[in-house]
Amino acid sequence: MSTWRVARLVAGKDLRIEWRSRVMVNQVLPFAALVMVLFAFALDNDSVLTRVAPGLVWLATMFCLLVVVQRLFAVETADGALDALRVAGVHPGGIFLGKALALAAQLAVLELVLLGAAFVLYRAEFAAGGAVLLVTTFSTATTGLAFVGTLYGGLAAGAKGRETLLPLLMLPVVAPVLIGATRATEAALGTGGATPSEGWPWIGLLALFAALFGAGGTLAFGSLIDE
Amino acid sequence: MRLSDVVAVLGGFPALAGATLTVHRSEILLLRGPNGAGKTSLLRLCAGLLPVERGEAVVLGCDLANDRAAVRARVGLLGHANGLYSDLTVRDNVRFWGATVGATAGEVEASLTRMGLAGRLAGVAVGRLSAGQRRRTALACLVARRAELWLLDEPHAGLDAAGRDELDATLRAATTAGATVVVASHELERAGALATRVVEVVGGQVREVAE
Amino acid sequence: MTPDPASKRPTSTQFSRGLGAAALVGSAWLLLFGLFLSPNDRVQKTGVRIMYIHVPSAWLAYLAFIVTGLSSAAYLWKRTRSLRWDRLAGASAEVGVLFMGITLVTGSLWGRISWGTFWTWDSRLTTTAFLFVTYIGYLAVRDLGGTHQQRARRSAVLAVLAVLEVPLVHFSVKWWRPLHQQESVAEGELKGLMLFTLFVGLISFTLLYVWLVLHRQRVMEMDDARDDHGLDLALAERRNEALEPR
Amino acid sequence: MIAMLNAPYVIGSYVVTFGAIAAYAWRLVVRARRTAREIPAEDRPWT
Repeated sequence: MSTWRVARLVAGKDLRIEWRSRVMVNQVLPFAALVMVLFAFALDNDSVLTRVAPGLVWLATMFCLLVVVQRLFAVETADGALDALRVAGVHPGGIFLGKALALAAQLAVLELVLLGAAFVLYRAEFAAGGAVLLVTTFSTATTGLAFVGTLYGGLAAGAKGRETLLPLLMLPVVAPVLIGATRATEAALGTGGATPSEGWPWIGLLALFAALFGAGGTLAFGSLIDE
Repeated sequence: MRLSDVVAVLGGFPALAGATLTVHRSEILLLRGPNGAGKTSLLRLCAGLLPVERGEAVVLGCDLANDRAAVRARVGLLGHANGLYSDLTVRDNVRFWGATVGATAGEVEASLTRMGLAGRLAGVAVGRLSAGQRRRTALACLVARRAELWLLDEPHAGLDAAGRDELDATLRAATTAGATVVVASHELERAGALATRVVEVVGGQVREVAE
Repeated sequence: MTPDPASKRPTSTQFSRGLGAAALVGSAWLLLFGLFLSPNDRVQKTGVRIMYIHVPSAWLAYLAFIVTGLSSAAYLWKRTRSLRWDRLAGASAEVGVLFMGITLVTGSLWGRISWGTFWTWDSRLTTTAFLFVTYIGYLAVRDLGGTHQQRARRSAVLAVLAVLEVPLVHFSVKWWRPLHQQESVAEGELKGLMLFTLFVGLISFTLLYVWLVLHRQRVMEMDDARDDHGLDLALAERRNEALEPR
Repeated sequence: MIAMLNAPYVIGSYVVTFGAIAAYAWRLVVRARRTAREIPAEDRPWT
């Protein structure tokens, strides 16, 4: 079976699980909203909140990423499905791409909600001129996060129940995404007087990140989940 | 399938300590033996899940030491775990595992019928089934996978009388079609009647049993 | 009665003993020159004395991580695959984490003197901190268990990924705060005795690094051998299990 | 000389550095001795 067909199959399966279990809607999204409210308590200043809103959106995304990635692999390890996938002999690169695709779809929903929360709760302003940049930022950053999340989630799952390692391994790696996506979002929204043209170099960094980890993950995923 | 003096290690413990075994095509082989003897490890090794530490293992004509990927797609393993997604329905599970080998919708339905899961049950989420029904679902997935070598670990556990009959019939049909079956079981009467040959696993090794 | 020297110093050889002695002499020189003989810097005053240990430990930590990356790649490459590379990678990473920790502590003490603050969000500092955490994670993954081959494969993949990560982190932090001072260390201004002291520091840290990695790697080899040995014993026991009459 | 400005910071950094290295080296030696007792000498090919 070709890598792409495996990817489509696995992604379809993961999204169907998500659709049936509604963990995202019932648990992760409320958690995300809660985090956004808690940030407001901690910062307690409207103008500061508006200024740092893009950063908080991405910080909250990172936290939720950890939760979603753990869930993404918990469904595989709960009843030995990961073993069964290995026995099924499907291409590990395909599993990687499929799970990354499902993760990206879930993250996209999550980020939309977080961005909406930032507009409502933090009075972040939307500039129409930055719409293209905003969409590009979110799509490249999401792709990168999905690749890294799947790669390190697979490593933690392959190592049998050491999911506690996941934050330690993953958060340092996603730091460039946090920085790049925050700056690009600031530029798109015009936060702190930034202009969209300042945001485009960051897109390059985000795209490079996504490309590197996408390629690395497709190649290395097999040896991480194997055994 | 041929194992010669295979050693496999599980968490620093030699689960298999020089197992030698030959299984012929279309055979139904019963592995029996006490708990912890290495039956499960033997099955997992043949499925390519447990690396061969020493010795040689040739499964379906492929050496497991360097060609595990080629073996994997052609074997079906039913372990202690069912390998099912509890949020998906019975049909979705069978369809997913069937799709990994390109099974058609008709074949999926046939597998469901074979294990008595067609009808209302097929639309129920696996998480809401009883243990026996889950076992049936896992077997249906295996049927849909059309494996050449079936490795079954306690397949009868949790199944009711009808389920056992269906299982036995399925396995016999599979061997008639040219597949080979290895079963590890404690239910010697049931599995013994099914098997064409019995071997005993003790201390990580295999012993022939005189008829 | 003379004790068996091999059991008292099981990981040492004539070469490593010589190396260790040289490292000790070098360290003594470093203390002597760094704390007493070298003069104060015109700009940095006494702060420069921290540089004699800070700069070498930072360089050696980076070197250690480069060694880890290269030997991990050598392990992943099929033709050079050997557990020796894996052990070298692990030993080097461990010593690298030690040196990087030293770099961070001495760096922030130096920063307290020169900048009046323990920490600034300079790209070099931040990258260093991320490296430190990344390799702590790497060492944790090495301890996850499984067979030696599993450990080697997992950690080698992780080490190669870390090599991808480092430039990304570095450049993102650099662009993030572009206005910060570029050169945090005034190496170029060091002259005469000060330059010599830095040189002494570099030599002795290199010797220490080689000594530590050599020994760590040998301890790992012994650990692996002990595991294999334990397996042989367990195997014999397991075989007897089958011989017992039932 | 030693009675210098900021002496606690300077001396502290030297103490931390050499203390940490010495502690690590000591731990290595202890571990080596303990492990060496459990394996035969031929598993130490460098001797």
